[in-house]
Amino acid sequence: MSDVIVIGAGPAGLAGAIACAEFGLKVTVLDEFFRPGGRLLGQLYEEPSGNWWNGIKEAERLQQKTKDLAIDVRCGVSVFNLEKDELLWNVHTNAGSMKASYVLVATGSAEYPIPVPGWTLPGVMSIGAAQVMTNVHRVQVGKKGIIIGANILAFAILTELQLAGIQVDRIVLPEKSPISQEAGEPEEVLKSLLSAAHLAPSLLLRFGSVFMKNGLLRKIALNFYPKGGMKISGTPLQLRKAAMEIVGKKQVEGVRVVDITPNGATVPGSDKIYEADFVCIAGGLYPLTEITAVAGCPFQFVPELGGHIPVHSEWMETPLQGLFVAGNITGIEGGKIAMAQGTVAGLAIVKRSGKEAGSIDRLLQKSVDYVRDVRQHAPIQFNPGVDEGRQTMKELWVSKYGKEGKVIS
Amino acid sequence: MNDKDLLVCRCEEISDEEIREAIRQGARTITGIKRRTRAGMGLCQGRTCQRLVARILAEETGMKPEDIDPGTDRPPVKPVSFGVLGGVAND
Amino acid sequence: MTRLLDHPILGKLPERKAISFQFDGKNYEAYENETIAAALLANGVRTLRLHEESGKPRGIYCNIGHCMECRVTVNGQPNVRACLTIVQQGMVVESGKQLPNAIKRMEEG
Amino acid sequence: MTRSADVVIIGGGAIGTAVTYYLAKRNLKVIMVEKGDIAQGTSSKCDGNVLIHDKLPGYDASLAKLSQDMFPGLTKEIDYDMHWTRKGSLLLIESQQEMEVAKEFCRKQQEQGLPVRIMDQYEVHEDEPKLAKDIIGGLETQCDGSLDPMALAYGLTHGAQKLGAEILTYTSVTGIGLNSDGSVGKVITDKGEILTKNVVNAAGIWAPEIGAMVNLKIPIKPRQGQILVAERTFPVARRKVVEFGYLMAKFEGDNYQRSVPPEMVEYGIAFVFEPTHANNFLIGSSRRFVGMDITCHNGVLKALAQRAVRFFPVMKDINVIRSYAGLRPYTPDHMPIVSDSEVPGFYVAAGHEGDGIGLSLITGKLMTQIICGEQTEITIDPLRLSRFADENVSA
Repeated sequence: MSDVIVIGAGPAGLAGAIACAEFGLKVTVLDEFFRPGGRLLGQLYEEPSGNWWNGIKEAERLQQKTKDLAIDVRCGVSVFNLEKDELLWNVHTNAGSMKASYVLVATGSAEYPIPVPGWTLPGVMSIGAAQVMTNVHRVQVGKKGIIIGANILAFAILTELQLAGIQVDRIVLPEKSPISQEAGEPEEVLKSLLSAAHLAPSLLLRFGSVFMKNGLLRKIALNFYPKGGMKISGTPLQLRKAAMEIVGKKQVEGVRVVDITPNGATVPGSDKIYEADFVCIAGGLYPLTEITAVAGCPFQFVPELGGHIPVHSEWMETPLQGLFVAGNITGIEGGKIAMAQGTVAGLAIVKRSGKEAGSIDRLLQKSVDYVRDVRQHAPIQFNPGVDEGRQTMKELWVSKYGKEGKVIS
Repeated sequence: MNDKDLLVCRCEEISDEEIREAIRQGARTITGIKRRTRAGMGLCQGRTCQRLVARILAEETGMKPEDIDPGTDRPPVKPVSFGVLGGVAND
Repeated sequence: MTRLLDHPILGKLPERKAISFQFDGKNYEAYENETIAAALLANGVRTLRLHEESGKPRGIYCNIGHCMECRVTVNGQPNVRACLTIVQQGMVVESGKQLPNAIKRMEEG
Repeated sequence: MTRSADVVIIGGGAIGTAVTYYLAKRNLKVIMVEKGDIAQGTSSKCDGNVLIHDKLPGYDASLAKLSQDMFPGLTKEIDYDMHWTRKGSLLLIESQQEMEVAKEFCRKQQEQGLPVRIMDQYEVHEDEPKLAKDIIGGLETQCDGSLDPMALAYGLTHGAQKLGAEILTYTSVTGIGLNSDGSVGKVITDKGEILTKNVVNAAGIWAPEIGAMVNLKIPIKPRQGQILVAERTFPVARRKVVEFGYLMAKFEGDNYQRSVPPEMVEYGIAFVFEPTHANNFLIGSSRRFVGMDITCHNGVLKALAQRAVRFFPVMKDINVIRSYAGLRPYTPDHMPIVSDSEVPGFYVAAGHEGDGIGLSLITGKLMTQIICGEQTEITIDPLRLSRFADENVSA
C-alpha cells in the first residue's frame, strides 16, 4: 500500500510526488491521459527572455525523476470516487480501489466553453483540444481554422498552430451575451490583453501597452480599430467582429461573422460567412474540483481564482485530514507555479507524516516563498487579480483554522 | 428546439431558451434548472454547461455569482461501468 | 488531415510502426501510441458518433477526456473515450449510434 | 406582509403539491409554503414508481390501486407532461421457495380483483430476454406504472397555480400560532404571517419538526436510499423490474433469508430497475438509518451495481454516470399518516416511506375530503396519527 496517492500527473501532481518520494514516502500517481504531463504536454511558447518554454521536455524531465525515485505512475486510470474511512483515504478508480493515508488532488482545470449556434458540429473544439492534437498527437486539426475568443491562452496556442503550419484565418470575438460576458466586449478584451503584451509582440507593441492603460484612449483606439484587424504573426485579430453562427451540414464549413461596435453591439446586415474546416473556442480555464467535492472538502467562492475552489492553506492542505491540493485546482496560473505548489504540498505531506523532523519546516517555508517568487516573475498572468485571490484564501484559512492549520476531521 | 437555438448543454441538447423558461417557472439554483430541463444530467455531469447555466441564472435573476450555489458533485465523477463499480468486471 | 512529421521546435517525430484498425467497417492506418481520435482525424474522419437522442453528428470537443463527446465502441465495449484510448493492431471501433426511444414512443402511442 | 388562506400546506414535494392541487380544485384559497424549491426534498431523490405489486393484499393494495388509477387522467387534466407510462411491472423469482410464496401472494391479490399473474421460466425470459438465465419465474402486475417524480411535483404545482393556488417557495415556516381555544390561527414564516384555520403538515422527513411547533409527536424517521443512474443506452428492459426476494424478507421477517452476500442485508439492498423517458434507467434500492445524511457511500453503490449485474448481466458494460441518496419518511408500521390531529385545524400528510409518489394523488384527495368534512373514499383509520398515541412511540 502506498503512503501517498496523487490524482493528476500534471506539473503539480508530479512535483508533489517527487517531493514526497525524495523523503522516502511510497507514492502512486494516477492520471486519465495515456501519458504523464497534463497541460504541460501542449505548452510551447517563447518567454520574454527569448528562450522557449517547451512543456513536453519539462514533462519528460519530471517523468524521468519519477522513474529515478521508483514512483508508480499509472496512466489511463480514471478516479470516480474519493472517500475516507476511519483512518485511510479510499481512491476508487476504473482499475480498482486503493487506500492511502495521504491524497494529493492535482486535477488541474477544464475549459469554459462559449456556446455558438452550431457549436456541436464535428470540427468545433476547445482551443486546448487543438493544442493537444497539434503538439502531442502531431496531427493537423484542419486546413483553415477560425478562433472564437481572444485571450492569453488563444494567443499562446495560435503561435503553436502557426508553428505547425496550420492556417488560422482569423481570431474573432464571441457574440456578446450573458454567457460570453466580457469576452464579447472589445474594450474589455483589449484591457485583458494588456497583461499579454509581450506574448503578442507585433500587434500590441505598436499600440504601446502602457499608453493603452487609460480607458478613454482605449475607446478611441477601438473606434479606429481596422475592421480587417491587426495581424499577429500573420493572423488578423479582429476585435470589431463577432461569430454569430458556425455553419455546416455534417461538419464545420464556415463561420458567419458580423461587425460589432466598441462595446460589442452587432451591426445589422453586416454578416459574412468565412470558410473554415475547424473552429477553436477559447473561453479560458476554470478549476476542476469535482473529486475534492465528493470527498466532502469545504469550498469557498474566490472569483479571482476561478470561482468555487477547495479551501486550502499556504501549505496546500485542506481542512480534511490527509487531503492536499495543488495546481490549477486551487486557481488558474501557469505551469511553473503549479510545479512550485506541488512541491509545497509534497513537503507538507512529509511534515504531516512525521518522516523528516529536522529540516522539513525550513524546506517547507522555503518552498512556500518560492511559489510567491515564481508568481512575481510569471510571464503569463491568466487573471490580473490572482494575488488578491491568494490573499483572500490565506486570510480565510488563518481565520478558520489558525496559522498552523488545525485539521477538522 | 430548432437548429438556430443556442445549445448550452451539449450532452442533453438543452437550449438557453429552455433554461430561461425553467427560471421563469421558479428555478433559483443550478440543481433546480437541471431537474426541470435535464441540463447537466448527461455523461459529462455539467462539466461543460454548469458554469454557463450559472451565468444565465445570474443574468435572469440578478443574483450575485457568489450567491448561486453550484450543482452538487456526486460519485462517479467520471462514468464507470456497472461491472467495474460492482467489482464483477473480470469474472 | 496530414500528420506533422517535422516541427521547427519539437523536431522530427521518431520512427513509429504503422498499424491498422477498423472504424465502422472500413480499414484505416494508424501509428503506435496514437489515440483513436488522432488516428481517425489523420484519416480525415471527424464524426465519431451520432447524438443518442437527436442523431446529430458529434466529434471531439475537449480532447482530454472531460466532455465525453468522443465516445465510441471498441471491440464491443461501448462508450470508450476515443481521445484517451490508444489504437491497437486490429482494433474494431464503431461510432456511437442514435438510439430508439422506447419510453417516448410509448407516451406518444 | 400578512396573507390569509382557507388552508396552508407546508411542504412542496409530491405529497404537498398533490394536497395543494386537490384543495385548489375545490376553489378553496390555498397557499403552499416550501422552504426550498419544489421537489427539493425526497421527491427529487427517489424513482417514479406507482405500484401495487409490493403492497400486502387488503387495505394496502386497495389504497395503492385507488391512487394508481388517478394517474392516467392527470396529465390531460393539468396539461403537463409527467412522462407517465403504464406498462405493468415484473417481480423476479429466484428460487422454488420464493415461487411458492409468490403463488400464494398472487392468489390473494387476484381474489381482490388485481390484474396479476405468475410467469413461468419460459414466459419471464420471453418477456425480458436480457434477464439472467437462472431466474425461474416472475409475478407480473399489469396495472403498475411509473413517471418522472420531479415532473409530478412541478406538474401538480402548475395545475394548482392555474386554479388560483399561491406557491411560496424559498419561504420557511418558523412557527404556528394557535387561538385561545387551541385551534390553528396562523402560520408564521420568515417572510410574514398567513392567517388560516387549517394547516396541512406535508413536510415529509421534516414533518416531526413542524409537528413539534404545536407539540405533536409525529413518529417519522429518515431512512436513506441510494440510486444509481445509468447512461442513455439500448433498452435493457421495457418496464419496472424488481426482485421478489426482498419483499419476502420484508413480509416474512426472519423465517426467510435471501441467499445474498452480507452487505446486501446490511445495506438493505433490493434490486429495482426503472426505465425513464430519457432513454436511461435508474437502479435502486438501499435502506439504512443514517440520520439526515444524503451523501453516497461507495459500499452501497458497489452493492447496488453487483445486484443489478446479477439480474441483468448485460449491464456489466453499461456505464453508471451518477448516484444520489434520498431520505424516505419512515413510520414504525410502514403506513403513511393521512389524518387530522388533536390540534383542531392541524392535519398531517406524511410518512409514505417508499410509496410517496404512488400514493401522492390519493393522499391529496383524502386530505381534501377530510378537511372538507366529507366521507373519505376509503377508510382512513389505518392512517390516523392517533394510532401512535397509545403506545409510547419514540420518534
